[in-house]
Formats: sequence, C-alpha cells, structure tokens
Amino acid sequence: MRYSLYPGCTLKTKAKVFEETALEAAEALGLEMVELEEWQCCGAVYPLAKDEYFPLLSPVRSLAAAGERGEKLVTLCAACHHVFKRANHAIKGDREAREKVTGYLEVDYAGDVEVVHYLEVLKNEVGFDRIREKVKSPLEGKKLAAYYGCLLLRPEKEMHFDDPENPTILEDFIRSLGAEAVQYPYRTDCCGAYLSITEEGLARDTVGKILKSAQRNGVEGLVVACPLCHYNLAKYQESLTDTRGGEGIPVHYFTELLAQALAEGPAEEERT
Amino acid sequence: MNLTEKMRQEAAQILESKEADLVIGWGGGEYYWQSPPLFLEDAAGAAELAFSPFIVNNLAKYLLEELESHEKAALFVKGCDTRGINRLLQDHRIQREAVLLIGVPCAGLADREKLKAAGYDAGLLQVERQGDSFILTLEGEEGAREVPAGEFLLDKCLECRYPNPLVYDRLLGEEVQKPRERDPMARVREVQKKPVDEKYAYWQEKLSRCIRCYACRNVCPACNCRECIFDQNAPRWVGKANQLSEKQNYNIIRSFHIAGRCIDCGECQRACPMDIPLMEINRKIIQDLTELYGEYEAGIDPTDVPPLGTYRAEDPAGFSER
Amino acid sequence: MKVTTDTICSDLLKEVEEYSGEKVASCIQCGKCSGGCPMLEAMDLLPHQVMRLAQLGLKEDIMKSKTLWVCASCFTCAARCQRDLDLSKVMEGFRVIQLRQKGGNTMHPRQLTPEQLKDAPQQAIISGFRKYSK
Amino acid sequence: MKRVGVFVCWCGSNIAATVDIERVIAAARKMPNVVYASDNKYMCSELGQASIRESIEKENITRVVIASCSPRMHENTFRKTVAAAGLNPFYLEIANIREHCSWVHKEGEVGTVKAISLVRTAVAKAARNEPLTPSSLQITKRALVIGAGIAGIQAALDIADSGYQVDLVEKEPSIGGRMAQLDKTFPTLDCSACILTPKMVDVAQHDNITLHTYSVVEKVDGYVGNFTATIRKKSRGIDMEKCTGCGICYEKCPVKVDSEFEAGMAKRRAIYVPFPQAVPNKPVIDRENCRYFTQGKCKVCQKLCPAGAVDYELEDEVLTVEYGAIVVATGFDILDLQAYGEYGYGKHPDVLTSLEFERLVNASGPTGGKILRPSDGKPPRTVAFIQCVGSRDQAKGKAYCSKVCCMYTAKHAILLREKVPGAKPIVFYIDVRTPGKDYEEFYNRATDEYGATYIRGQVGKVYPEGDRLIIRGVDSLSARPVELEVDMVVLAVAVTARADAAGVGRMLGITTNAHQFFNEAHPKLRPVETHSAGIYLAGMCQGPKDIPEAVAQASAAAVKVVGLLNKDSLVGNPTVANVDESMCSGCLECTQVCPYDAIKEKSITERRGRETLTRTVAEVNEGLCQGCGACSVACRPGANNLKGFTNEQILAEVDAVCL
Amino acid sequence: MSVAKEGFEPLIVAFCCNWCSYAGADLAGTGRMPYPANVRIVRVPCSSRVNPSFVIRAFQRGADGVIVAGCHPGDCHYHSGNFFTRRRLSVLRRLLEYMGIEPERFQVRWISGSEGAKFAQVMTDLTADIRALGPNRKLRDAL
Repeated sequence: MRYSLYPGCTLKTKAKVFEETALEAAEALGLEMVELEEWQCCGAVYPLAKDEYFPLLSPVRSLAAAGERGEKLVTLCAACHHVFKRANHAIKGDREAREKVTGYLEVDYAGDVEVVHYLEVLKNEVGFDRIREKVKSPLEGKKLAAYYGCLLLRPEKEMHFDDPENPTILEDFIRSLGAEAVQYPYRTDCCGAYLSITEEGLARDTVGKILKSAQRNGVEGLVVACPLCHYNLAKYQESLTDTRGGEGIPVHYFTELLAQALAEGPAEEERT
Repeated sequence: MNLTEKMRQEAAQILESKEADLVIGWGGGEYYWQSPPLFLEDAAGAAELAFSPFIVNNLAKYLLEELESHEKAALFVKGCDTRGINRLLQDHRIQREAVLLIGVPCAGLADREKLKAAGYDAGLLQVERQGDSFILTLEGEEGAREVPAGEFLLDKCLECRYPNPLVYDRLLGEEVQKPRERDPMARVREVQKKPVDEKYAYWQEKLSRCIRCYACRNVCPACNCRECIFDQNAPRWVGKANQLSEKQNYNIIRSFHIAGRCIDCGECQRACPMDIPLMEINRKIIQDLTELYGEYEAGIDPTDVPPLGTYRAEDPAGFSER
Repeated sequence: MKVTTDTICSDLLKEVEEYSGEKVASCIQCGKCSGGCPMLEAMDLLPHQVMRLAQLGLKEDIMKSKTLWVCASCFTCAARCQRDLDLSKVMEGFRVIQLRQKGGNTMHPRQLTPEQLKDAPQQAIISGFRKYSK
Repeated sequence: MKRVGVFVCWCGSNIAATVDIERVIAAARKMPNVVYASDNKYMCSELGQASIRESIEKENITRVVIASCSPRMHENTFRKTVAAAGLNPFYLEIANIREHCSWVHKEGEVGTVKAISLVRTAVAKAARNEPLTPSSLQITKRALVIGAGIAGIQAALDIADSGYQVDLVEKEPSIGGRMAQLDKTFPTLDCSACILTPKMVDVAQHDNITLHTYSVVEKVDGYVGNFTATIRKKSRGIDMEKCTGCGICYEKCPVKVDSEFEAGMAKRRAIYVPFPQAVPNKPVIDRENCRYFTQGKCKVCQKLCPAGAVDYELEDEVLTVEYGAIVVATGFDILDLQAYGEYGYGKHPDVLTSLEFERLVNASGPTGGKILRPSDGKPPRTVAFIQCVGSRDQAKGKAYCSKVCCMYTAKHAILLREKVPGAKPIVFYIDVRTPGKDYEEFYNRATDEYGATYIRGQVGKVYPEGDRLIIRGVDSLSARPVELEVDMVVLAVAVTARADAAGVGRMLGITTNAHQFFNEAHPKLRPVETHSAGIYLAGMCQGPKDIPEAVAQASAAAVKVVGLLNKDSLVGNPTVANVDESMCSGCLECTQVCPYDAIKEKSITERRGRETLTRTVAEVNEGLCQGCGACSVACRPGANNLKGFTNEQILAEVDAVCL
Repeated sequence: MSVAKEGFEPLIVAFCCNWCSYAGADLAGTGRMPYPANVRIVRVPCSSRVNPSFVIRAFQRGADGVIVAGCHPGDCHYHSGNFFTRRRLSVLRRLLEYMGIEPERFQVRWISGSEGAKFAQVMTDLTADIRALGPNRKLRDAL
C-alpha cells in the first residue's frame, strides 16, 4: 500500500530526527511512503474564525495533490494532522468554504482524500501485534508514558483519532515495543504550545505540572508526536532538575523508539 | 422438433390426460403477423397451435374469466407474460394451483412495422426464428431470405430483462440469452428534461388523440379490478365527454393506479390504436419509485409488497419537508 | 463597567457569532470549561466569565482582559461543554476583533529572543504569529 | 330529494363583524337542495339550538348545515341537537366560517365571499351524508399492568381495590423496581423498604391481583376494551408451589457473579433472590451462569433442596389473556458513562454512580449500610458529589434535566454525615432544583445542619493521585479555580428511558419522544393517557419524575382504567371504512396500508350462472378501524369507502369549493 | 415568470387533515393570523385520505393551486397515515410535473396542530407563488 507523506516544515529542520526515524521504521515495516512533490507549510494552527478561508489554501492544495495520486495522505506532526483533518472536514461540510477555497485554487477537491496519522497506519493497517513480532531489540524494563497533548485528540467530532478523555493508542504502541506503558493524569493536558514564545513563565508552570505528575507516577521517558510538545517538555525540565539530584525525563518522538526497537543489534545510544 | 411441434404435443398430451380442461395458446392467423389466442378444450385443436415470432400478446388476463368456467387451465407463457401471472397471483385474482404454466423461452419477437419499413410486408408468407436471424419465406421466391433478427425486434424486446419465464411448471426448450441491453429509461429522461410548458404541449398533443377505447386497460395485467372507476357513474370519477381534461384525468389516474404494479411489458402501448406512448408515463413512475424508494420490479416475487403499499420512517419526500 | 440596557441590548453577541459561529447566549454558566482549563491561574477573567460578560455586552472588560492572550487553543473546553459550544472559537472571535483593528497586533518579530529563534521549532513561531497578529 | 336546512351563526360579533350574514343566507337559499336558511346570534346557545330543532320539524328538513365555528369545537353539541330533533346525528355538516374565515379575512367582502363558498361546500357534502350509527364494543373487565416498580404496584393496587382483576407483569425475579434499591427517600428520609415492602406484600396477597414475575409481555393486539396480550412466564427452574423459600440452595451454590440489584457492588449466586425483602421471596436460576445449564455439572441446589422444588426441566409458560385496559409502568435506566472519561468512572474504584452509593448506604447493601471506600474499605473523610453528569448535556449526554438528582444528592450528603461523623460532603452543581413540597427546606437542612458545601461549577476533570482522587474545577460564582483532594466521588448520573422502550412502544402502538420516553396524549391536560385509547402511562417511563409524582400518576392511571372498565360497552367510531363486496376484487392492498390491521381477508361464495364461485374479498373490523381512510385511497376501484368521508362526498366538496 | 394579470385572484384548494393541519388552521384563526382568502379548506380525517383523483378533479374544476397539509412524519394520529401520503403524493407531484403542470401548483406540507403561524405563512407564500404564476389553464377545459 503506497501513501503520500506530508512531513511538514519543522520535520525538515528542527525535528529532522522525527522524519528520518519515521521513514526508517516505515521501510522496516514494508510501508511505502512517498513525499508529496510539492507542498507548503500547513499553517501550524487551524483558523478558528468563521470567515478565515485563506489559511485553508495551503492544506487543501496538498490534499488535492494527494488526491491526484489517489493515495491516503499520511502526516507525522500532530499540528499538521490537526490542520489537515479539520480542513478536510470544512471542505466536506461547509459549502461556502469549499466554493471559496477550491475556486481560488482553481482545483476541484471535494474532501475525499483520507488523512491518516502515522500512528493510525501502525494501528489499523500494520497492526500492533505484527509490530510486536517485528521488534528485534525490545525496550525491556523501560517505563514509558505517552504525552498526547491536544491537537491529535480534540475536537473529537472532526479528528476521530481516539477517545479524547481516555486514549489508548500510544499506550498500545509502547507495549508493542516491549516497554511498560505507564499512565499519569496530565497526559492529555496542553503543554502551552505557542505560549512558550509569548508567556514563558506560564508555559514553564504548565509543563512543570505535567512533568511532576509524570515523575510521581514513575515515568522514565515521555513519548510525543508533536515537535512543539517535544520542545516545551524538553525546554522546561528545570522544574524537575532544580530539586537536588533530580534528573529530568527524556522526551522521544514515538518514531525514534519504533526505529530503535525494529533495528538490529544492541540498543544504540539513544538519539536526542 | 421445433417449438411449434413441442407446443402442439404438450397441449394434446395435457388435454388427453385431463391434466387441465383448457389450454390457452397462440395460433396462426390469416396473415404472417397474426397470432390470435386459441382456447382448446379437446386434444384435436392442439394442431392449430403455432409458435411464431409474433406471439406477442399476453394471455394471462384471459384466465380471469376462463377460470370461472374451467377447473384448471394450462397456459403458454413467455418471460414477460409470467410477470403478468405474478401480478394476478399477487392480486389474488387467480389461484396458482388452478393454472398449469408451460414456459416458452423467448429470444425477442418481430416488429411488423420494422419489417414493413424494410419492404418485407407485401407477399411475405412466413417468418421463422433461427438462432440470431429471421428466415423470411416470400411469395413467388424459392429460397427463403435470411435477415439479422436484431434489426427487426420489437422495441420492448430490445429492452427486455426477463426473456426466460420466471414461474412455470414445465419449460419448452432451453433458456435464452438476454438481447442487447437498451436503457428503457432513455426516452423518459428526454421528455423529463423539457421545460414545463413544452412538456404540457407534448402530452396535450399525444393525449388529445385518446378515444378512451380502454384497450390499454383491458390488456394490462395490473388493471384487473372487477369494476373500474372509469366505468362508474356514482361517483362520476371521470366525465365521459370528449374533452382533453377528461382524457388527461383518465391517463394520469390509470398510470397512478398501476404505480409500483406495472410490469413494464409494453402491451398497453402496443395495443393502443392511437399510438400514444403510454409506456413513457408508466416508466416515469417506475423511475421515480426506484429513485425515491429503492430498486423495485413488479411481478417478480408475488409475495412482496408493492412500494406504495409500504413505507420507511426515513423515506425521502418528493416535496420540501420544511 | 456597569451592566446597562445599552450593554445588554448591544450587538456584541451578534458580532461574536459572526466571527466564531457560536451562540454565546446559550451558555448556562456551568463552569465546566473553566474547570478543565490548563491556563486558569494566568487568567484574570476565567473562560466562563468571558462568556458571561459577552452575554451582558461588557465588551471593554473582555477586550482589556489578559485571558484572550493566554488561551492556548487546546480545545479542552470545547470537548466538554454541555451546551456543545466551542469556546476556543469564541476566544479567537474576541482576539480577531482586536487584531483586525489598525495596529492591533500583540506580537512583533523584535520580541523574539535569539535562543527562541535558534531552538524553537517553526511551528511555535508561526502559530504564535498566527494567534497574535493579522 | 334531500331537504337541506342552513343555519348561519353570528357568534356574537366574531363572525358577523366581517361576514355579511344576510348575503350568506340569501346565497344559501339559492344553493341546490337547500329548502330553508336562517341565522342566530348564538347558534350553540340553548335558544340557538332550540331554533334549529323547531325549524327541522317545521320545515321537514332532512339534512342540516350549520355555518359557525370549527367542528372541532361544537360538532358534538350540534350532533346532539340534530339527534334531539329526530334526525341521524351524521346528517349534520358544519361550515367553519369563524376560525377559517371571519377571524382571518377581515378586509372588505372577502370574508363574505369565502363564507358563501364554505357553506356551498358543506351543503354539497351534507346532501350526500348517509345515516351512521356507531357500533358498540364490549369491554373485557380485566386490566394489565406492565412493570412492577412503585408506579406499577400502586396502579395495580388501586385497580384491584376497585374490584377489577389485574395482571401485574414484572420482568425481574422480584417486584419493587428501582425503589427497592434505595435506602432512604427524600424529603422525609423515611426508609424506602419500610414504605415499599408493605405495598409489595399487599400486591402478593391481594386476591384481585395475579402476579407474573420473571415474565415479559411479548405481544399485544386488539383495541380499547378488547386487548389480547401474550405473556411469557420465563422458567425459574424452581417449582413455586413446592419451594418454601428456606434459602439453603442459594447459600450453597458455588457460582458467584455480580449482582445487578447491588449495581455490581456485591456478588450473588447463580440461584438467587435479588434482595431479602423480595416478593415473591423465592429464588430463580440464572441460566447464563448456572454450572448445570452451562456445563451440565453441579446440581448442588437440587440435591440440597428439602422440598425438591428445583427442577431444571421446567419450561417457559406462555399465556394469552384478554384485557380491557393496559397501564405501562416500565420504569427507567441510568446513562452509560462510557463517553465521560473526564470523571474517571470505571478507572478508579472510589468513583461511584449515585445508584452504587445508594447501595453502599443501604443497610441490606454490600457493606451493611456502612459507607466504605471500595478501594481500601476505609470510611471516606471527604466525598465529592458531582451533579448533572449526562443531564442537561446536548453534546454527549441527554439534553433534559433528570429532575431527581438535586434532591437525592442532598439526601446523600445528609446520610454521609449521619453514617460517617466528621465526613465532609462537597457538592458541585449548576443549579440546585428543589421543586416540591418541603424540598427546599430539605436542601437547606443539608447545608445548614449537615454542613454540606455547595460549589457552583461543573467539574473539569477527576483523576487519581496516590490513593486519593483529585478534582479540578472552578467555583464560577467566585471565579476561583478549585483543586480538591477527596476520598470518594459520587456522580449523579442522568436517568434515561429503558433501552427497549421503542420496541415496547411499537408492540403497544404508542409513540416515544426523541429520548424514548413514552408520549402522553397531552402534556398538561392528559398526562397519563396516550393517543391509543385504553393504554395509560405511569411513572418514569413517561419522563423523569420523583416517587410522589410516580405514585400520583399511578393512581391517576388506575382511575382512568376503572372509569373505562365501569362502562358496559364503548361507543365505537362510526366513520369507519366498509367494503362493497360486489366491487371488491380481493387484491387486499388495503390490508397493507391499515395501521390497525383492521382489514382481514374473507372468502365468499356466490352463484355465477350455473356455477358457484368462491373468491377473496376484504372485510373491515369496525371495532379496530379508526377511520383514517388510507385504505380507501389504496383501493383503486373505490370498493373500500370511508363512511362520513366517502369518495362521493369529497368529490362533491371539491366540485362545490371550486365554483 | 409570467406577470400576474391585475385583479387575478387564484383559487387554492387545501386538503387539511383533521388532527394536525386543520387544527393548525383553527389556531391561526384563534390567533387572528391573517392569510389570503383564496385558500379554501376541505377537511379529511388524515392526509392519507386524499386520493390523487381529488387533486386532479380540483384542477379540472378550476383550482389554480392545490395543497395537501398533514401531520409531521411520525406524529400522525393514525401512526403511519402520512408515511403513505408522503410516498403517494411524491410520485403524483413528479408525475404531474412530467405531464407539464408547474410544480408550484401542487404542494404538500407538514403542519402540526400547534403551528398556527406556520399555517398562515405557508398559505400566504403559496397564494403569492400561484398569483405570480397566473391562472391555471392546464388540466382544465376552456369554460
């Protein structure tokens, strides 16, 4: 099964490892993911104002491109996934949006391309038990915990990703790699997102609550699917490291762990 | 042994063995295109039966009277005829046990108008079907002429969906293939596209010719009421005057009465002496019923309920439900 | 700011609905949005209070409030609202009223520190500008 | 020749103000068959009716047209007037020249022109009216009550006390319904069992009540006064006569499964009695879990039973019984909390539903009435009660308010303080609703005397932290964030209609609303009746309500039933369909469109010349037919005609209205 | 659209079901909600009592517009009456349009017993539509 891959701009620069490990793992699992020839930034946020159609132009252009290929569009970064799924939903449900956007782009797109997250491909099309079989160096004895954030789960009516209050997909993923999946209450709380640019103090407190809650539940590593969550969680580790002898909790992209588990030989030195 | 002999042998055997006390079939007529119905009560008459490419009329409705004076009747039935039988069964007008059905696979019947148009009418003595061609024996010519059957079939046979009988006790000959598929709804879509006034003018011209001879009603297996509203005086549903609105009332209401019950056999249009395209009205209703309430073909399964006799809570409406 | 017949009869609700598509009038002040909001401590007006002030037409108090600019658009409130309202859209509605005025932008490139430019993923910077400038 | 009399009413000024009465009368006199026309200021008054009677006799009038207000108003009044004058009441036709004319067409003579047209139409119809006499239906003097919760019990008792036989059918092994699961009841805090058990015993001992427990009503046919119900008495595996209720069997049964009655908080055996005060106090074998029925082994209960009452071969018993009236009291369920992950229900043992908490508090409950945390069995120090979980929630739950939670939560707060001294009840609410006698005072006791703290703010999230539970919310009045550490969380879950309500509705021919509660005939004026005559409603199955209302409804339904059964016969509806057998060709399409299955196939034999012929025709059961007329349109030849709205009459009306 | 001739007042026949739309009309009356007098109501027990022959008869006798008004699907006093109305009159409406009758002339609407305002509004709009269409010459013999 061939997929059109939409990496997103952050994965080409600050989060290169996210895309590389994703492609590496895809190969190991026999998934053919081919990057779209031409794509632009997805806009990072979905326009919430009713009359803002301009931000939909870029995602719809990419969706139409995937449409020509007749393939599903796979995204990795949670923000891109959020924007694409909601843009698709708008094109399908809102006649005015569809007329304005496709009219401007002069492209005939009706919202029929299926947007799937890399994790959804692993779960629905590969299957976590098949992944468990393909794992060569399982992450034994590691207590890992998922950090979902907001953009993948909410709003449920448009994302249809998992139960927004009680998700399980990342925990199942972690267990399929042989690690122990730990739960902590703040796993679906917001990391502050762009506030770390404008309101650093608030972002630090928010991330602090998340990290302390994780630490209280014995979490040894956080698994994320969004470069901004990764940045925030990594940047504000001092709420843990300030206390004497406290060390922070490493943050990994889920693809890093996947690639590592699928690779041969002793567990290589973890990539940051 | 060709079908004519098979039919004759079958009829004779039925009547001798008293399996039925009446056999209804098609006979030969004075002209090549005639196939008048035969009502045989003794084996000798079986010799007059004739299978020709013109056995078009649907014999089913004769059962309504004949079964009142006969214990059991045998009937030769083509594919479209059996939909008529199913219609009468569904309307409880005949009992299945009172009828012995002898199925006749039919690969399509000849259209005299098309033969005439090709200059084969005068002096044409006989037309026989052989494989995919018609064999024409002409007066004063030794060898018979062979012509491709496809070009001379009746329109309704080109659109036929059930060449083989759907219900029978015995089958004469092997089942046949459906002729080329032609979209029966093509004409309806054409008429439907016209603007409103143009449509009115189209039907005004057609229906004004109606002389209310009721041939269409008499041949139609779906029109099997004991007493038809168009014959009633109290109440006077439709006036007797030779006026357009009465003719429109008759044709619209008759089509509505067979909505979801018309078996699309085309007999009404064939029987109409004034060449009114009645099937274009009935097929419009068939199309609308299928579009609105799902695929339905009348006369296929006598146990199911016609679309206007049932409903689903989430049915769409042909009008705004605001 | 006092509640007066002018504020109550003002068309603030209509204006917000134009931008957000949300019927703010149907909010029953149950407080569940504020209950689950991660940015609660930094807000002078809690989300349900913003809705209440909108219902009462107190536009200035809302536009003065810091709340609009600490909302992280994380959709927790929208996911749990029992009246099926999407508060993240209402917040964006108020932000847009401010941002679309001349000089309304609340974030400027010169504010970015060198570390932020070096480390922060583009996603952070772009979403920041998307929310705080037009 | 029909002699039609036209009587035009002024209705004071309601009609006369905009309709020229004189012109209408003048026009009426010229209409076909009209022999007399007159007017009166108030046709429906004693004087008005008298003038009609006199004119009928004096002018030898055989058909009457009254131009007045809507027939929905005075059709019956004027039918009685016409009957009093010796004419068949159905010779009357009413022209609605008030609601449909004078009140809505006030400009110029438009009202008068229309009034004349409406009178002409009524005259055209009246000239074709046939004499109709309503059939009379006999009534089976027996009632059926479906569901034996407090509503069903009360209805059955009231009907039985009036001297009629009642069959009370309950699908659970014991009667008592939801109320049996409760500990105390608001606003008086008297113990639920103390006020319910005596009524349950009365039901068991009442000689007019036949109790069918562990039974379901499978099919109901017929119509008011003549219902036929099929009841399946599911086999208990116990011979009820022999069993003495000694209880040895359910002590020794090896199987332990979750008890539905205890809301899963305690176990029960495969052979069990749901609760100590059960009526009948005899066990039932749960075939899904019993070792004998699942693996063919064990048979401990049969061996130990001193009375030899256990008999695995006992079959279901199916009864078919005739009834005159039916009361539906099937009760309610509570909302499945699957969509409410934010409250952590199902993920932490100390997050309970209000029903589970009720079982904890109940003396015969899993903890003998002591409030203990299911996680560690310790009494909780602080308990949070969260209101409106699933109620008043258009997004994920039910849009309506469940009406009873505010009151039972105040009760829970009080019981908590009584049973666990020093414990702190904290209630998160949106609005506290106390709409009843002594309700507000009861709520005030919870806050004033028992120190319950009420925080106005729907909780955002509940999550475990160590062995305690953290609640994140906000006090919307003070706009302060709230973060509590509590030992137990109780969710006031929304009530919902029974899952099978739509099915039961279809079986009985009554409709349900968008939330599957049964539709009453009129929300204010006929709350316990339905649109199907003879079928009545009581209790929560008609919508959220508390016990006092349920009992009041039960007694109301009972009096409706008794009122019906007191009659010797019922006047049927005369405007029913009838089939002209000579025209009917037996296609039976009319039977397919009849909502009441009132038309059946009939074979008739007739002579045709020398032969006799049998053929099929349709036959209308005048008792079942309600006169909708769908069949008369399905009948293409018009053999099936609707009395009172015949094809002739309506065609005549159309002709007249178009003149 | 043909310009309505001055002074042309359409005749509209309304078949109203006794339990819903007729009660709706009564409510419009008690509420004094005016609507054009062109509408003449014929009472039937249920909208499923309206035979297509009645509709065509009305046009024949001079009606410029015909409307059948019944209960909302699911609310029918006779449970399933209006479900059959919906199927029958949907087929009839498309058939009439096919035979050249302007669809605006034959309407079917659901109006409950509590929708007096809707009844008045529907009848007002319908009269305006038909007045704009002008007198009906179709299905009617020249008088």
